[in-house]
Amino acid sequence: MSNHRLLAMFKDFDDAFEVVDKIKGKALSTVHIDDVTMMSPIEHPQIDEKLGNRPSNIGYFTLMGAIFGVSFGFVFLSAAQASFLVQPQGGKPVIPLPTNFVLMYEMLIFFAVWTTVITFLGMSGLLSRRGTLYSEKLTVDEIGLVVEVSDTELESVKDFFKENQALEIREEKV
Amino acid sequence: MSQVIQDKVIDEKLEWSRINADVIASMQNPRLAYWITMAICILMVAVAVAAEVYQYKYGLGAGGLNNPHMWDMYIATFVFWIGMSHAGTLLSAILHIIHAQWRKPIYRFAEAMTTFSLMTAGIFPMIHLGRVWNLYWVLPYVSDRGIWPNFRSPLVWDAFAISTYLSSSALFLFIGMIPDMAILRDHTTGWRKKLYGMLCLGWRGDDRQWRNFRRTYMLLACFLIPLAISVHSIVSSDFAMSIMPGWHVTTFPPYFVAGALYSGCAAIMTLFVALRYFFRMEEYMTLNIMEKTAKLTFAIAMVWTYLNLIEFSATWYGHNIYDKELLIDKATGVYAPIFWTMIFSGMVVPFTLCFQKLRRHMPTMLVVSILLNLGMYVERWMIVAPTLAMSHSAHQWDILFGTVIQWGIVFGSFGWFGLLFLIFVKLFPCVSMYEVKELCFHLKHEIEEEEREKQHAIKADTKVPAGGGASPAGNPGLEGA
Amino acid sequence: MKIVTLKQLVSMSLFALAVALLPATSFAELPVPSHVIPPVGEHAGEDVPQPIEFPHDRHVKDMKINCMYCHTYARRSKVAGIPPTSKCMGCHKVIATDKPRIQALTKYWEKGESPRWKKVHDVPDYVHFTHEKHIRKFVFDADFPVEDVQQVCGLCHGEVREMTVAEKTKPLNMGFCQRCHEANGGPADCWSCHK
Amino acid sequence: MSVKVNRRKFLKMLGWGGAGTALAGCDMPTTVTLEEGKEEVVSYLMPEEYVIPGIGVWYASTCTQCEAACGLHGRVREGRVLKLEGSPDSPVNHGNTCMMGQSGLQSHYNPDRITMPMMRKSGTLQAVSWDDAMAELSKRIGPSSSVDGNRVGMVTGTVSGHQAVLVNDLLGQLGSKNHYVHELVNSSVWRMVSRDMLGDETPKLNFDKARVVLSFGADFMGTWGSPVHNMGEYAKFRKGDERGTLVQIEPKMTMTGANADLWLPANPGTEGALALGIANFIISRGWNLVDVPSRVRETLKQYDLDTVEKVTGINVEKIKRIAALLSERSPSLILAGASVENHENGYDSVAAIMLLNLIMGNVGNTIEASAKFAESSMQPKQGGTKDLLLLAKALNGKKLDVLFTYNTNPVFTAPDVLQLQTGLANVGFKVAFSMFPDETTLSADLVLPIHSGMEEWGTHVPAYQSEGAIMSFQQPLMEPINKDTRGFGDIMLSLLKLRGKDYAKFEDYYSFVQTSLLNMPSSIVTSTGSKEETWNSILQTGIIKTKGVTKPLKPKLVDMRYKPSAGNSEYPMHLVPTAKLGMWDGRHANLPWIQEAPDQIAKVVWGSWAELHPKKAAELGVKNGDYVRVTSASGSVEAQVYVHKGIHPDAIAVPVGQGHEEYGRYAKGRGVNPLKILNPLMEKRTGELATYATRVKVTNVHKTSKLVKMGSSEVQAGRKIVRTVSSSVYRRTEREG
Amino acid sequence: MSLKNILENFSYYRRDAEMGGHHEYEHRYAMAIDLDICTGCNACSTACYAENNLPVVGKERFEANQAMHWLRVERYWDEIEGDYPEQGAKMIPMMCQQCGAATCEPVCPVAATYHTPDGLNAQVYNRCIGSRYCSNNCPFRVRYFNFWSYYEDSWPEPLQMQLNPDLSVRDKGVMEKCTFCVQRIRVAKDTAQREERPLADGDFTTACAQACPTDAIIFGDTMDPNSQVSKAWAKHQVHRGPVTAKKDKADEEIRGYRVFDELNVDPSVMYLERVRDTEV
Repeated sequence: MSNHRLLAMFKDFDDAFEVVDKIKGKALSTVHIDDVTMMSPIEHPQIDEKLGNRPSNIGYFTLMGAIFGVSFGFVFLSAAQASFLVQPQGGKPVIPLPTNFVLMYEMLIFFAVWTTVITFLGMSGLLSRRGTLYSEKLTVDEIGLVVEVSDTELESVKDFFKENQALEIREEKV
Repeated sequence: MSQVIQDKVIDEKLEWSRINADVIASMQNPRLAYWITMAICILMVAVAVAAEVYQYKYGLGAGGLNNPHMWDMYIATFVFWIGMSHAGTLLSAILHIIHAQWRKPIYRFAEAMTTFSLMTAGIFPMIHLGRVWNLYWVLPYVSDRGIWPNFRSPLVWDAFAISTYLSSSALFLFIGMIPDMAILRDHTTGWRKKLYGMLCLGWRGDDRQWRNFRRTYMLLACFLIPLAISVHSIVSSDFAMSIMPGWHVTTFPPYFVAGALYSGCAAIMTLFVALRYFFRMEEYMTLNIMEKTAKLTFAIAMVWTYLNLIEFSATWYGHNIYDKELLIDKATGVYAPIFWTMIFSGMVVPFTLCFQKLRRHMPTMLVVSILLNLGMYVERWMIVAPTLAMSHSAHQWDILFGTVIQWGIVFGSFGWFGLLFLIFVKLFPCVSMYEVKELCFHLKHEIEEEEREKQHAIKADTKVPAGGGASPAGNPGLEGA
Repeated sequence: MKIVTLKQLVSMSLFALAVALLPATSFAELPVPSHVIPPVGEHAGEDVPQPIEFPHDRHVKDMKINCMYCHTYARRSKVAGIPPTSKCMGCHKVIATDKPRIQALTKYWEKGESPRWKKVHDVPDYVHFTHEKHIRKFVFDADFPVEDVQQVCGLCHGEVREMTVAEKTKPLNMGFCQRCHEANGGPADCWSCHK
Repeated sequence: MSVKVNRRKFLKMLGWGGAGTALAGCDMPTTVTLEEGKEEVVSYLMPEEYVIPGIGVWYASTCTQCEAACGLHGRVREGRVLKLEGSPDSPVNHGNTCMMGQSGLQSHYNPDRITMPMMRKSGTLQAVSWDDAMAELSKRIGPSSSVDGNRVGMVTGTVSGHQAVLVNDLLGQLGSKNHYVHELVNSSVWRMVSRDMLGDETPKLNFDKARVVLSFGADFMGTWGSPVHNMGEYAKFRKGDERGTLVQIEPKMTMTGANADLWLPANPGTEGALALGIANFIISRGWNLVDVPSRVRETLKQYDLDTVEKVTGINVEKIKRIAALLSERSPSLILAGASVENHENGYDSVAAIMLLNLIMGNVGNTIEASAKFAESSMQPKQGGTKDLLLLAKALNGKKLDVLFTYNTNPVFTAPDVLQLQTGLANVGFKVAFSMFPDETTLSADLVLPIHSGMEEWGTHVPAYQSEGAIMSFQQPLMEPINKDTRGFGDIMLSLLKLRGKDYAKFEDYYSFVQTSLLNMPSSIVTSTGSKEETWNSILQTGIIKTKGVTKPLKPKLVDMRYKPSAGNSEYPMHLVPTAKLGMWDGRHANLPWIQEAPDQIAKVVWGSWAELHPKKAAELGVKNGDYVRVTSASGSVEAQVYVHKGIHPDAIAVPVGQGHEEYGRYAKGRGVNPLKILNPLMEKRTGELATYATRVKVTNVHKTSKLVKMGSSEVQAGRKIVRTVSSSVYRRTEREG
Repeated sequence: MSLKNILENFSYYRRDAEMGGHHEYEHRYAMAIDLDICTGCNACSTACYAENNLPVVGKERFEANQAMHWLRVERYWDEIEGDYPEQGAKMIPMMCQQCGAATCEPVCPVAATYHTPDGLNAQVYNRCIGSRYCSNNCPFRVRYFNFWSYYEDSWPEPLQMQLNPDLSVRDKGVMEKCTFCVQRIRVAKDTAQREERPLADGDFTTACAQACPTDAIIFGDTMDPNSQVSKAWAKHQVHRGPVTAKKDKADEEIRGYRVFDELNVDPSVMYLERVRDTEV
């Protein structure tokens, strides 16, 4: 029943990570580390070890795309060739595997790339309506932490952030 | 001074806000020089269009093509642009995979170059077709006439490969730009804000997005490397799959790929110097980066040279009368001047890149890179024309240097490329802001490490080495600014 | 003009013969011969102004004249052929001479020239189509009754017996031919139809 | 005549929907002819059984592109003739054709044909109706006119068959004896020599029996005798078990020379000496099969090998070799052609060459008597350049008031010095029967457009009869393209009808030919079956086999008065104006196919060139494409150089046929005409124009442009495209092959 | 449909020429040209112009090597030494060799050139998009491209009436080449079919073969062992398929050979070596 969302801005990663550590250390009873979202102008290498491992499965889709691409390639090409019997040329067979391999290779990459991109758009929740909780500074140099809290401990969390060098705190109702 | 500091590619103390500011500034209020260049490019394109209209109306004879010379400058130029397109994506992808940090400030315009030279290359098959209005017959679509393209033909492979490559590298470029789009959305106004607002697809920079982003980017990079290589191998097979002397060469695929990277790198250097000068990017496109690019170029140049020599010796010892006579004719016949131009600027000029002084001297680099590109262009020409001029049938030998129409179209293509690129640098950041930030971020950390170690060293013995730490004065990044 | 009257006699008798041969066929929907898988495809034909608007319906439906009586070359040549004017005059020296069309025809005949008909069923110039082979395959080799030949003709020419001036009702494009060739085992070799 | 009615009708053209407009490439959406009602179809007025639209029918006829009278089959479809092939029934060409025959179509369909009669009014030719034209004719030469027969002349090319009869009768009617027969490409001197030494102008030559052919400049595959026939015979000669050997001696390599096993250029004009030298050597060795009287031996004595080498420039060994060849490989066949005949000593040279035939016993063996057409009035009237000189004299002597020209173009072929153009001005009334606006036609006062060979009836008697005496029949392959052209025969008839009644019964030339063919006396043909049958067989085969008259050969020696032609210091070079298969004497210069067909040797197209030996070229400092000026005592021409070794170093060859000032869009103003600069030299004994005798000097004009020729590399550059084996190998492999 | 098709015939579709290809040949037309009696007179070339609606390109375009002669008579001078070419010139009629393993076919992107069941090397004009790859890949350089709309000025009235309706006139942008006069073969086949008899040797021939004044060109069907051309091929021990090496022959010097045979393109035109009497 947490109905508020808070965004706290910090000077740099160090400050932000301090807070994260504290939250990990149960500094806030109701806020679990998995609910904390960090927003940053760049990606910090240790972000995973700090926030805990949050897997992304794009790879599997890419693999599927690749497999589809290659098999589609083969079936499509040989079907086309087999139904186009004018094909035997320069003494070569109707379904010449060597050339088909080349095209299958291209199709593999083609489909793999597109599936990857599409899944990326989906998985990272782009192109979708998000909350208004955002600050231009995020694209300059400041780091933001987003937590969800219920109005009961709203104030306490704010204070917690304040005393941990939060430069600014924004909130919104959910 | 320690290694890290010495060849650090950028001043880590750059304010992140300044990075945003500088790059955005580079995108706004174009100066006179910009407009002049733009005008020149448009003029070149206009000439080409006029020429093409004439040729389209009266037939390809207008281009001077004739019986032995069924292909000529058009295909050579096509190969040239395809080749040019490789550096961007391939370098960007490879360097990304091996975590070469110095790529970060320059890969953006390199990738843009890729996309645009592909778009230029794509036009040439159409110009060169006899009946371009039937171009779509090359694509495998289901027609009620029950006929298909001939999948054996390298030209059809081209169609597949180029479309795949164009879409993939365009995606690669775009995905890489998303975070920057977000930056621009936040720090521009008016129509630009709207535009970037759309383009950034609602990027917020939260950890989930960053994580998927990295993963996607890495995956794309992994696919683009084999793709880029396959594309140019396929282009090379337009020639290698034939039985013509001088074309039917086993080393062509690697040779073409090397050539592609070569011309690509050369092009990057040219644009590097240009952008650095015109957009005052000295702090981002630093001499160290140029050095690294130059070294890379030199390496590739040597690979290319080697493959060239391999081809010559193979022909020489292979003792195939047709190939051999062709080779001799190239070196001594009518095409000799062009051939030796290629040898000179392709094999000799790159040695200038061995000297640090020259590597760090921008005007030289500009001239050298242009020479290299010239060399790579005539290389393509020397692949296409002499073979046609002197193939098996002695009766049908002929020398051709093209007509005004043909040259007009070829020059026009450079204008077209320039036009696209000029538009790009004003619409999109030609330096990747967020990655430069990352670069500074990591660099700072490394240097702090250094410092710490140095402290230990000082504790160990009392001598204080001269000039510790990195001072802005000692920053190589500002040299030649 | 002696020769003409002689020719007239000949053609008159031929005509009588042809009519006599024709059995009364039902004129509901033009039946599709059982041994052919008909080609698929429709085409909205424009009406082509002809020097004389020849009423096919009168001749085919009412008079029950066989297609190949007039288009006599269909079984011998690549082109079906327009009937020679003398053939028309063969009958129309005496039949329906009061009709304006016939009078127009007679004018041509007396001027000693034939009307310049407009080609309705035309294929591109790079296509090689022979009526003869199709007629042979679907009529003679298939022992199909010659008097019903219009059913075979109709496969590509449509319900001519319902038209006055012939109209193009089938697309006659490559898809149209190709599908039929596939279905009925026609040649798939490009050069058997393209020249 | 019912036959005729049918003929005329089925020649009627159908609408040529489609045929000319087919554009496969052009399928940009706008031009695909899929729309209904774009093309027209027209039916026959009356059906003809065996004429089926869409199916080609072949009709037999005769080729009129040169005088050889090859039999033709014309493919007719929808009333248009589309393709010509040789008629297998014809003993002349045995179903084969040459490039000129193939191009017959283009002179028939030529865009530059004259479509209306034209009359000169106030200096210019203006179109008039046929009635006016005929009226003018009857005014000038009709009975009412006061025309003097002796002052009427007619210039024609070779005429034979019924044409000859009509021409003859017309001139006879007018009381004129001035029938000039002019052919630039001729072998008159050879004919004269054969007549004198063999008793037969055109003896039958058996190439297939010969084991060696020694040809002194006789381009028998190109321009000598009956080319297509000769090539057929040549094939037999080569394909024999032990392949015949061809030796060619000529100043400039002709097509025949290009196929020789041994090709040698003797100094131009000295071939006679060579022949005598060979004869002398043979006799001195006693190799001759027929003995010769001692006086001849005496004359021969002076031609010992060394002198001959000095005179001819051919070294002794070669001469010996040739002599040996002749004796080893008897029987042989020894010929003489243009480059020997057309010198001032032509007759004697040819006589010397014929002497070789006599002593090698070829007469009666490889040279036999030929059958002649029984009706002399129909025999071909063959011409040469002698009549050209006579004509020029007559014109400049103001001896003619009326001049008819037909099927020849003297204004083009006559050298400038003859001043034919100015001479023509002296003629009051010049009538040209012509298809094309050539130089002669345009200088006429009345131009009558005639049918092409494919619109006209006719009969031709070949000058060279190979198997019996045949007459080749010419029938129309389609109805006239232009409604205002008429058959030459028809016009002749109507002229004949002006005076005298004997032709009144013939409605037109067709009926004249038909009647006379169907009523030929049994002395000429043994008629079998009804007239109908005979007529149909004539229509089908296009050949009329007749009983020829064959007189046996009477070999006889003429006295050898041979003198080699003298040198000339001011004009060191010999001009070789070569006619070639294709362009012939220039009459085919208006046919695109001929213009675009590369010359057999130089491979040059669409223009003139001058062939030079590399040595000479080096002296002058010229290479392919450079221009040189060729100057004779009576004029000069400028031409691009083609350098090759197939020519005598002291000779420069300029092909005949180009350089037309008129003659339609394809010929006009293209190249140069070497005939114009010829000197007025005569062959001493026959009075022929010595076309090869002119001496010239060649200067480099330091101008150059690309020589437009087919193919770039002159050598194979190691590629094995054309491979060669020796005839010994041939004999081994092909015999047991 | 085609999927089922593949599953059924996959192995069949994998057969290449050596295994007889996917369709058995009904005919295989071929030529034999005897260079010894070929006089180089150009009749064949002109006949080809007449039969195949070849445009006349005119001087300028000829100069630019844009002529359209499907059949050209090449002439070489190879006697480098000596003052004169004493053995005359070397002539060879060169037309499309209708290769069995044609290099032009596999490279056409739209299959406009392909192999017919008659072993001919077909060119479908209206399918051609003018990539000109085929011509580039032809060692004989006998494919000609319509660089201009030649038809516009090649046949001024009434020359166009001579055009052969069995054959289309090509416009700019399409490749064309010798077809072994396929339109004549087509007619001959139709006639034979109409008369319900097999196609016989001599029913058809090419325009060049028919015109040749010395009958140096023989044309026919090599699947018919009794045809003139089969006999010629057999006699000179040249066989279809891969390279005919000298060593395959009973006598190395037997005259039959195929131009550029070493490229292994299996040309359908056999040439007989030119002969010269070297003893004179």
